[in-house]
Amino acid sequence: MATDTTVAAGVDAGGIPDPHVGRGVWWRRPGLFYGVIGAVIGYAIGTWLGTWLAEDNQQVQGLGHNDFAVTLGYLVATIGWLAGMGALTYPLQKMAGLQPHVEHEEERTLGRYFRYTLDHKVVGVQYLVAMIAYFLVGGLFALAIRTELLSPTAHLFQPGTYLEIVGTHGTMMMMMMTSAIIGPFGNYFVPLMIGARRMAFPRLEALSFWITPAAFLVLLSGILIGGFPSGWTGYAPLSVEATQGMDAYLVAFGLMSISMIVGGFNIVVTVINHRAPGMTWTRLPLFVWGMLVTGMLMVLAAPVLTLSCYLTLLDRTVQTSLFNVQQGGSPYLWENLFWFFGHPEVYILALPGFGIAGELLPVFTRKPAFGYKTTVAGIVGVGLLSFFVWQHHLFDSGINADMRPMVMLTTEMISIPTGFIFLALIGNLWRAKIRLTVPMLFVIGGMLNFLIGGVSGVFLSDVPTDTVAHGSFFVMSHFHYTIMGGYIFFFFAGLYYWLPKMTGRMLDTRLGKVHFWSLFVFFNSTFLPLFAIGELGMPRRVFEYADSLQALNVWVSISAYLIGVSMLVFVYNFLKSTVIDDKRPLPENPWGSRGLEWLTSTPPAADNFVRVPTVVSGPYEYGTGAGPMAVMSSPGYPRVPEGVS
Amino acid sequence: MADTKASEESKELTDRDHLRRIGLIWLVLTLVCVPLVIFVLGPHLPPGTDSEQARNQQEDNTVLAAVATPVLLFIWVYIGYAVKNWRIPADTPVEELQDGPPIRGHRGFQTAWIVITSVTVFALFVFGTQELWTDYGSGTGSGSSPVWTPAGYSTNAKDSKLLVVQVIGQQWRWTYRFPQYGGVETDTLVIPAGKTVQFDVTSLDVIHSFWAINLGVKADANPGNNNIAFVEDPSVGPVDIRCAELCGTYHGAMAQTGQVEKQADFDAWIAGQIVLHYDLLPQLPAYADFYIPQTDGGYYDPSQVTPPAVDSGLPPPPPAPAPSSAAPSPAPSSS
Amino acid sequence: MAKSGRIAAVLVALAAVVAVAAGVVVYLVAYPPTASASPVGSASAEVTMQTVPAYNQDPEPTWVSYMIKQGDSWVHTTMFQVPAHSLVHFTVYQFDTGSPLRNPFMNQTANLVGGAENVNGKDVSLIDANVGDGVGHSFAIPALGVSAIFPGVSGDSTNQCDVAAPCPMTFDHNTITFTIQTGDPGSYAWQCFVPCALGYPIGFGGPMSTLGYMNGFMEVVA
Amino acid sequence: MADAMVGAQMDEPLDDAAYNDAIERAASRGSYWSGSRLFVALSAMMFAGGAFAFFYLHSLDSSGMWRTDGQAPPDYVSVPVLVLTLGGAALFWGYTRRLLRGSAVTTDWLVATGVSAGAFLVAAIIQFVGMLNTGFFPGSTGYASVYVAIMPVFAVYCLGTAYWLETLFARVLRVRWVVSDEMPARDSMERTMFLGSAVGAKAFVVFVALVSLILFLLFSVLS
Repeated sequence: MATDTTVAAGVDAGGIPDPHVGRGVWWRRPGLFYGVIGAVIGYAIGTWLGTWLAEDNQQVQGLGHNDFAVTLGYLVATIGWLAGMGALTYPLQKMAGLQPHVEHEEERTLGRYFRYTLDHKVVGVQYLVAMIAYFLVGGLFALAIRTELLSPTAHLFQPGTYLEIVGTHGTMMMMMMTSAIIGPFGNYFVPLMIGARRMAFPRLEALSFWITPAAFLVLLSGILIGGFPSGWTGYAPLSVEATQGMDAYLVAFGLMSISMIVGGFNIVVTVINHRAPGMTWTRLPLFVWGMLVTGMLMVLAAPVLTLSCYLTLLDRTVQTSLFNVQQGGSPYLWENLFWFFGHPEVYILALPGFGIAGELLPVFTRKPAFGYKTTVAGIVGVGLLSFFVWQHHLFDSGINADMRPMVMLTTEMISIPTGFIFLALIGNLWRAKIRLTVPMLFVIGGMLNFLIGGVSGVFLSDVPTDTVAHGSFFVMSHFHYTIMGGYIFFFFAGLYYWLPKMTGRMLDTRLGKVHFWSLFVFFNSTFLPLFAIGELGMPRRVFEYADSLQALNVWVSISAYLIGVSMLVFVYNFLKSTVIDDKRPLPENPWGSRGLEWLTSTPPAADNFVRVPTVVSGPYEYGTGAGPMAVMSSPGYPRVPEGVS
Repeated sequence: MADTKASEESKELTDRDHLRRIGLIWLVLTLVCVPLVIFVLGPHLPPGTDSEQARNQQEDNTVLAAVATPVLLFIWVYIGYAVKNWRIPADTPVEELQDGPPIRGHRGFQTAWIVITSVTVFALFVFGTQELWTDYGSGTGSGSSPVWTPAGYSTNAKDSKLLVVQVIGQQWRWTYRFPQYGGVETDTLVIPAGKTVQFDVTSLDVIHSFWAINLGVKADANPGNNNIAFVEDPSVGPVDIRCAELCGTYHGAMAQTGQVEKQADFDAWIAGQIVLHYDLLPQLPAYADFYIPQTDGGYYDPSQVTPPAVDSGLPPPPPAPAPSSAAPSPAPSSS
Repeated sequence: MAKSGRIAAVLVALAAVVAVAAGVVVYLVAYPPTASASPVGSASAEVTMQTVPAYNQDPEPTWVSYMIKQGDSWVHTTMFQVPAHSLVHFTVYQFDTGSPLRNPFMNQTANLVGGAENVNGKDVSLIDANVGDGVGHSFAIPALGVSAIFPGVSGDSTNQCDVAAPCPMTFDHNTITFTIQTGDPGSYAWQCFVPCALGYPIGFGGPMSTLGYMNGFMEVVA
Repeated sequence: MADAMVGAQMDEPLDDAAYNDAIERAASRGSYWSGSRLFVALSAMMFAGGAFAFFYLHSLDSSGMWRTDGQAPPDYVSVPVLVLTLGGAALFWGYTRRLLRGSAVTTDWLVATGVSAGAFLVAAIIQFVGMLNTGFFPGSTGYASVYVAIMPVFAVYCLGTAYWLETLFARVLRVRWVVSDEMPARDSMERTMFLGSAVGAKAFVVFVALVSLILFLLFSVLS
């Protein structure tokens, strides 16, 4: 963004060059190095402060644990980390009345990936690598769980350790992975797809990313201080009586909720305001619709999670009694607040996937999007309804039993907008030119998996059948079908589809097909039997099960290991294409897509477009004779078009 | 897999031909699979037939599976058909790509789709609510004041004509209290066959969930809350009991096998329990819907512990221990 | 960077990841540390334990804990092995003060050989934990229905154990002996049912939930 | 938010940089407007969670321990906080409204904003200090717990408001022309960002004042 265009020379704009961009010696500007130093100093200060505040507290002395010290240590360490990364520079400059310039400079060094950068494309790549790393770490915990489940009694881990692993796996996947699509692809491609040269709030996108490593490390460090026994749902009062590891969960989840709020906020504001001229709401790509609604869900649901984590920390530190039934509190308070966030969260993990499916299908069927408006209605409808169904997690809890038919209705109603989205899928395939490329395989596989996830969800929405399934492996299998089978498959679809745009390099197609087929087969062979295991009476999160279920469990464990092998194929493919192989020339648009993101250079320049494009037709006008989606250069569009204000 | 012959052939087919083919395949598969689901799979679906609630849940499971089957089949058949017939080589060069027909939607198809899904959803809602209603909560924990209750239910456990069993979860074991038998507490669950039983589920510490798998009962045990679940007509046999809500380290170890016995065997068993625990009875707190320990330190205040009245009429109890006070009036013995 | 350099960098990074993952697995398998006291005999076995009011050593100095005697020394573990289908004699030295139980149902002994335990020379099968010194700790195996309870030492005593564990016999304590009959081989979880986790909101959590303190495993081996 | 801020409808063709700049100014202005509303919405969700806790625990009255008789925060904390936040919000809102209509003198606006920022800062400090002197133990009842939980969040919001107003104050102190409607300032990105921020803050102070009023009603009036 050029800033020197309108302010006449000699007028002091009170501006200063932004310290985050431009060249400089690495130790003279904020970055990873100072982030780590800041975190260490912050941890020391926080721990000292917590000790000083609370060491005389009788409760703390009785516990032998100072939750104040742990919590403050984590929080101040995070602040120190962000300060060291440079996140606080801008707010402090604002306090001094300065207005930093954003001057994008072509800086193509590796170092920018380790800095608090204002380029949404760099943030997208940072997110991509980080999300893959978090996913693989969470996956390793899953393999540990399956290893323990090889036999019906404890044989490898002690019961408490097993719960730590289960909780860490669940929390890692459910909280870190919330941004697996909106983080990399949302940040990278939303501005490109709407014809914007930047995000609305570039510092917020960097903030949303740089919180995630802090949350990740805080969560993992929980293992070192005893882990947390409560699974990813963290039900009180179990969470209140747990040891210090619980503080790690609460702080990490709280941080991640802030990251979600900040990231979603930025996306929503960007889509509303930064669309290029001509990018009307009916021309908005379906992926952007998915991102918009996901961002909205994050912005509106995640604050409740922040509050819940904060409330539990209060119960554990200053001894409020919000969840203590003997002192006027109630464990139901957590269940309600948590699931009020938790159910939209489930759709935060589903809608981005639908967005990718809707985006990719027209490209690989060479047809206009089938039922574009129906799909949008589906996405928006799912997002809206998701706020009204949370009590179906509490069917058996003994709360508001009179409400159950209504919640049953709202829950089952979700299948109507979800049906819209499926309608679009099958409509797109009608008489199409279907190319089964690797991204398309992942889209179809994801849809097939999600279908099973969705149908099993109906069993959970119906109170009588939920009685059997609730809290069992059935539920666990159900949401793995929607999240792992749907969301992660769509994530891979997006990755195979867009990586050429992000890096200029294709992933290997043959390895990609091996990856897809092995993942699809072993995924199903892992999670289909788990429906049966759940229905036959095995609760979630236990390793003690009936001897008669051992054969099935062993089958599942072996399949799970094979999923791990499939992931290794992917990791090899990913590293080979991005890091090891030399750069190969790539067709600018390897899939023949009409999308706006493919009309700019590969990889895109720092400001995406030399001139903000003018959109003249929709993104999916295959076979309709429409010209390119946008006019990219100046001739013919010399003035600010009508309607821009 | 560019089967040129096939693709030429499919070009000649009209939309109607394709629809007819897909519909035919789907219809055949549906006619084969739905009866299989209903008559072959259905009788084996959990939670079995050990009680009225379990039978109804099994029926519900069968209905849902029967409704889901055609939906799954349709999507599978459709996608399979589309991929088989309308596929072009994945590695077609970008320059040679041809576009498909520019279909943006189909009003009739879309309307039909929306109507069918909506009708199905509302039908399932009505069906589920009806099951919930006629089965008195269908075995689920229905809170402290359930809306749908079987005949004989009373808000006061001791006046209830049903057999009331208070299920007490604690880290990490279950105990059971029988208010109509003097509030005797046992560490195993035995209930009489053929009767309607009311489970009052509560917890002393964290959230547990009482899951009597083959009876079709699941109710969360919350501290300070009485969660009521009904089960009708249990049949003689073992009852698998597990904890279904994560409650800490030994959550998985809260597994137990209870028993449904004939009425006479149950009477003998409960009498035996009263004899076995007779000395303990005065130390138990008076029966209440839920245990609320005292606040300081989380223990009972001994001065407030009221010994429960032992409802005899059953085997001669040992001489009553000293501490006694205004005990609640004797409860009618369940017969 | 040259291609070989990039390959090397990737390999080094992968090796580092594998090493960290392996380290975490080893840590998780090994933690919490559980030495195994193994007083295995042929037809009967002796297990000697003590309960300490505060462990007074790192990592959890304020927690109550069990300890098991192995040979002549006290080991900080709650894992022990006993033979299958035999009588196991327990001797417990109880140094902690007592309190009431959350559920007074656990005031009684259950499934002990002879029906009662022996407290300081007297047979006891029921203690009113609501009066007097209350119950300090208990030893229960829910899967076998076994329960033994240990009366607390007087809270007014000036001779309570306050040193680092193990407690020497010179401090006030109760000596409890009881015998159980073991069945088939297997791994049986045992725990204390007295809400003795000081400072925790409901007396559970902390040592009550942590292996090596107030719960453990009895390994019944053939 | 005068339309004139965008250099729209000029007859001569714009070069790329000027074109991009004009579009981004429009987008930035819109971003501040929708961003501030979205921020209000998400904050409202968070406070709504707190209000839910209040009414839910109130209705459950677990163990009869919702609230002991007469349990309330001291008036010498709650009343000043209410007055300061309402007053500060009114002051800033009124003067900024005049500023945006072009009828305020910069100095008036500066004084009003400074006083308003000060009022929110003092309110936050009073509230934080007040947390040390509530007169009840945090865990004594459900009411006490909710109070102890929510009021620090509100104090942080007061602090945040004070910070926001201070940045506007400092900006004008440093660069006077951002508030003037004269060229060349009119079309500058600096002015767009300043006005966007002011418009956002104008909405936000109303929200904070509303929250302040609701919390006062919940904790000090309702019994």
